Amino acid sequence: MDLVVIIILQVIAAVASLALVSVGLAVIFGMMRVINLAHGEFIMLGGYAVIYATRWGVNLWVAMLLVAPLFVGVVGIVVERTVIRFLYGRMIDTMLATWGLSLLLIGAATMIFGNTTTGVSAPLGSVTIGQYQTSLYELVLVVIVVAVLGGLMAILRLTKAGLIARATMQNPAMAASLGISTNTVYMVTFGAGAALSGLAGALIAPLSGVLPTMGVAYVAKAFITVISGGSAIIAGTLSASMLLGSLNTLATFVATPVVGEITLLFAAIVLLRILPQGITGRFFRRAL
Amino acid sequence: MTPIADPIIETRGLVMRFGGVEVLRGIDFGIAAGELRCLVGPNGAGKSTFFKCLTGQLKPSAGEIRFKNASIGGLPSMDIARRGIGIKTQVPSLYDGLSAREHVWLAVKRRVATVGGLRKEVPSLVDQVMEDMQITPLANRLVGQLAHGQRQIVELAMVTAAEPDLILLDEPAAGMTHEEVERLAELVLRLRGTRSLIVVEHDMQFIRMIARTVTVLHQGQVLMEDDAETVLRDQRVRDVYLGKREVA
Amino acid sequence: MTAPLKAVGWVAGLALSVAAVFGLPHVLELFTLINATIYVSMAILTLSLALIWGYGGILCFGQAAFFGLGGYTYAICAINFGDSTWAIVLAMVLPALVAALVGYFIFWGRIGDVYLGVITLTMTLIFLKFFNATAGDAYKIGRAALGGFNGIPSTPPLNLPWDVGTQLAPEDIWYIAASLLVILYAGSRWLLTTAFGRVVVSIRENEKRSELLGYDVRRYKLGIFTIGGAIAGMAGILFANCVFVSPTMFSLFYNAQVIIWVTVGGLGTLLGPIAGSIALQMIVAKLGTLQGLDPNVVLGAILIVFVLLVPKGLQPVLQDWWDRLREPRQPAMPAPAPASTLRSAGIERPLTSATTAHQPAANAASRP
Amino acid sequence: MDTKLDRRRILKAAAVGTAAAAGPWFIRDLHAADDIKIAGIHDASGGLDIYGRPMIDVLTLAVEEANAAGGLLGRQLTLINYDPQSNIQYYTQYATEAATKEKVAVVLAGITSASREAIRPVLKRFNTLYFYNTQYEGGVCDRNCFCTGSTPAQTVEKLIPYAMKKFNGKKIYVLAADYNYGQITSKWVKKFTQENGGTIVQTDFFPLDVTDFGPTIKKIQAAKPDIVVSVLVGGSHISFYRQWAATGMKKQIPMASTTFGVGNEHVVTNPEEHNGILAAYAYFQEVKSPANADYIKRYQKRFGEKAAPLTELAMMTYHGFNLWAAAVKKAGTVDRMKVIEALEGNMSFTGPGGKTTIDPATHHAVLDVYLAEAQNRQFKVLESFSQQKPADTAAVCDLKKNPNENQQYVIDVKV
Repeated sequence: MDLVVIIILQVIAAVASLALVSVGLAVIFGMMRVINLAHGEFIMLGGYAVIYATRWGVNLWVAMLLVAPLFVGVVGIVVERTVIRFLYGRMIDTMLATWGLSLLLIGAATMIFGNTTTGVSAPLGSVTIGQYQTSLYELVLVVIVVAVLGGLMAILRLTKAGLIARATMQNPAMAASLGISTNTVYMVTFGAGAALSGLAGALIAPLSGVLPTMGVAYVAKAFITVISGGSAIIAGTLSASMLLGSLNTLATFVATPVVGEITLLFAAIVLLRILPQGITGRFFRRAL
Repeated sequence: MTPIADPIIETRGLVMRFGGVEVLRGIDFGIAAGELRCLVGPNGAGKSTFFKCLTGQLKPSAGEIRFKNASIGGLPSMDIARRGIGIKTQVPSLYDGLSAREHVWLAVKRRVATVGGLRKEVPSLVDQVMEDMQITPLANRLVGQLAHGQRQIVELAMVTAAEPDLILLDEPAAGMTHEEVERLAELVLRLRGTRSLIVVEHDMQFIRMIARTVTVLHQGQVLMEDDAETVLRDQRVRDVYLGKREVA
Repeated sequence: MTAPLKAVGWVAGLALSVAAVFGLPHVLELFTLINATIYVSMAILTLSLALIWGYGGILCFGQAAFFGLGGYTYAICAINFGDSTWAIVLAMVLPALVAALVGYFIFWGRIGDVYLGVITLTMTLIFLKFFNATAGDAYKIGRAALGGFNGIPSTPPLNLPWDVGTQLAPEDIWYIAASLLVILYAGSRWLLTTAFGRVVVSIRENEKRSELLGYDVRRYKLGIFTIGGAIAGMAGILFANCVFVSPTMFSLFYNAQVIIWVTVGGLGTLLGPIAGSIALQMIVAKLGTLQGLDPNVVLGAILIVFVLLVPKGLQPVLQDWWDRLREPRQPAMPAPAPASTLRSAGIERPLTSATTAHQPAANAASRP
Repeated sequence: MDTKLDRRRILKAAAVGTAAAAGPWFIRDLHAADDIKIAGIHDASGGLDIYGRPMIDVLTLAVEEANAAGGLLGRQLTLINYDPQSNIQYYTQYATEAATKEKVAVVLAGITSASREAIRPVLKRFNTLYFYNTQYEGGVCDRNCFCTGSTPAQTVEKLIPYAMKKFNGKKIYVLAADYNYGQITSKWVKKFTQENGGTIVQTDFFPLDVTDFGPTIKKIQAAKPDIVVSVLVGGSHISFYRQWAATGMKKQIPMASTTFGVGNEHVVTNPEEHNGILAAYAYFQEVKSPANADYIKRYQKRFGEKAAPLTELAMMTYHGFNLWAAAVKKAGTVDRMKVIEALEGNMSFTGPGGKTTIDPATHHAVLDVYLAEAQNRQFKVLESFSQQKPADTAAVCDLKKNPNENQQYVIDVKV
């Protein structure tokens, strides 16, 4: 019985972490049709932001929830102003440019931080469930992910900024004719997506450590999750994370981590073959 | 509506829905072999959607499409094209990076592959079509560089070069100069008889030049079908058009 | 270009390549020659992507999968048969078969642009993860242990056909690799002039139109994709002969590199990507020798700069310059101020395939 | 084929075209014409640089010291350090370059087994002596190659019984990196566990890029072993130690490792994440001996107080170089066969890591092995075992009988 509970918790944690590492990419893809292949490096920068902020005496939670998203958000805005904005409507070109950016950031991080895994210890200790123990931090992480997705939903649905963003997303030309500066919307959206990636990196740092090349492990997974999810930002990310995350974890439990990974990848291929527009291309089409 | 004895193409109760919106609401339509039919109607009447259903670009939600006595509704575009339907789309659908001659070559090559024929005849057949359509001077120009009217002609040349039994022309005269429109009408009239044609057009002068029978679509349904002069004089048709746009 | 000039160009190109193939071994030291052979094998891989992406319009994020499969098939077969002759054949056939299968899955499923990218990327990642996990004893094919992360270090070199005793020296492998590159380049150029090649290009230009003409676009895409798989497999064989096979052949890095080379060389051209790949490999290797500068920084910067400033890639831009040099503008036009008008004049030129190739993807991706 | 290559090399013009000139990253001291050239190929960048940098530093210092002491056979040494950027492809390229262009007397190179297997055939083909100085899974049998690092029969054999006794446990759960080293070493762990009356509950293998150990930790909890043995490798796997401590499991189940510390894991993690982890190697920086204390002083003087901590990999590179130098002195030449014969005469060297002797039958080393416990970012040496023989490789390889052998045996561990 305990084992069932613990497996369910593990699955939830896996789904949450997959959603966490994907949501930044999903925001940028869903709103702007830009696939940001430097997403993994934004995660990496978030991780380093936490490491350095805590070294300089900032409280860990402040560093994770504030410093890292802000820092990476600013980086995102700079990237949007200097590179991305020249490439709107050229999806493949943006992918290539962000791929270049990804290599550039990996190289730069290696030169600055060195190619050594650094990290911070996970806070909060552990909790006991029957005969099992699990890290309390992992559970808190789930709560944070739920809060982030909920907050994102609330912003898009309830605020004026959200309305403007949704309008621009639906019909950029119309939004522009209504006096909305699509330029600004895109800039802010890219910054927000980057900030979410930074947040993801910050929250992952205590679990996986921080390394200049750490993004590579996440970008492919996030990319696959977002595309499998389809164009709806929150519903897409969530549904794809649930499907792929639970398959991955269950297969890992039953067999090995490699089987888990391969199961995830196969599931994505089959999914895209059946639903070429992703899950929300077919279901939950009205969702965000 | 007059039922046609031996229609080359015929639709019965054709319905096309997008989500909750019904764009085609049960269209019954047919033309005889060798006929030239004009299809008119205001924007949003469903003309282009109708063409897309006929050419397999859209899969109808309900209803039947029969072409040469076979049901073709929902077949892939490629199959329908091989059965003998050619289309010139509303926005010219061309290969901007290829020359005009290559366009015609692609069409002729496909026809030779379907119908059978000697491969080595292809180049001379291509030359002949270029000649017929009076676009030989454009042969080696990249189509992406041509003026709009020239592009329309190249597309028409390509479509006719495939020698389909039924040709669908979606606003062929749009963006053409007066001389070009006349030349176009001449070409269309030459095709009549050997080919069946359905032409969507707003240009009433052009319609007068070419058409006998005109079908009017309105809000996804056939509003009326009669000879050109009757239709153009009809008050309902005028209302329908004036509600949306001026009759050109 | 006029016909005689074109012929002169072909003859000159042929003479130059023959000179390079047979001359280099006499000028270069052995280690440089082996490096050159590696570059050539990667250039062949680049050629395969230049063909399917630049002319077929298929942006495959996993071209290295066929490269890796070719290498592995060669190594496994050569170890088991002892003779490399059939290993070579199989190492071309198997990647082609896998490409055909994947292509069938993709093209008959009507999966386009970015989704196609995801699926091909996922495919390589599966191979990467699989081959990385084959260190155990269970993973032995005949006498060949797959070796997991370590790969198969003892990949046997090529021997003369059906003559196991005569193993080829590095110089001989250079001759094979370099001539193969020349042959494959010429073969690809020829392929594009055939009816098949012209239809493939038409599909890249406007897939819907080709369908409306009655072409089964799926088959043509499958055809070019399969050919690309076979060429990538050949590159894998050569690479296995210069280095050895290991799962890194499937890695994101190799996939990324190939795409970068094609972009830099010029999408929709063949010579550009080949030259681009060789030049960039030399640059990166050179950079590896500099202390304190990470090669990734340079590679990344090159890619960004090219996408932003030279989106057409090197070959089309150089060709523009060359054309302009040879055929100065008509006198009716105001005298051009060379430097500043070059770029804008470049835009006036026909939409080259490099720019148009991007359009279907961009359109398909735009909102419905 | 060899003669053909030689002839070509002589015929070839010295001119190097600009094409494909992948030059090395040189650290050249002096170069007179009669210098003895030697090469090091270790990763100074990329994912493996954490292992490679101390090896490069140690080798550089060793050559500098040898030159300061008058060189070898009256000639100065020139060290060429190549950086293969953690890319296997460059290993073969640089090995070829060192052998054919620079014609070095010896190559000290390689970290992963993959890199060694990339280099070994190249150097064998071009008749260039090769030293591999890394702890590895054992089994290489090649007369041209000397392996001075420790192998499982030397370290795991001590580590497992010690851990079982110390932690008073019989049930062991093994986590291993999914490649040759992990696969083979985990077999040795099983063998020594069973020989000491224990059982292996489960062995899990992890690709080198896995960072999420959540499900595994839950599986371990369900299996309730007495001891966890880690054969995990590389930066990504460090996250296991963090996640293990974060779930509070570290306080409940003790751990021994065949790899912890070699990649400075004990410096990167926190004391609460690593205190008490057992490890056994042929060298720890904390080994107490006058030779070691003196060496560390020289090392830190040359590279600064904050120089990378010395690991077995680095120290065995030092021993490897000195073994070669001693053999050259004994042979009176750098000629490859004469040096090999000198090394096969039970050549030995006593240095900071204790005494290292070449075993002529296997070309592996008889070494002193130390058992230690991680303690506040350092290791506390608990016990030492002198002159351990490479029994694993010796079981499959006898170069005295079969001098023409050339392969890596996968040792068939009877379990």
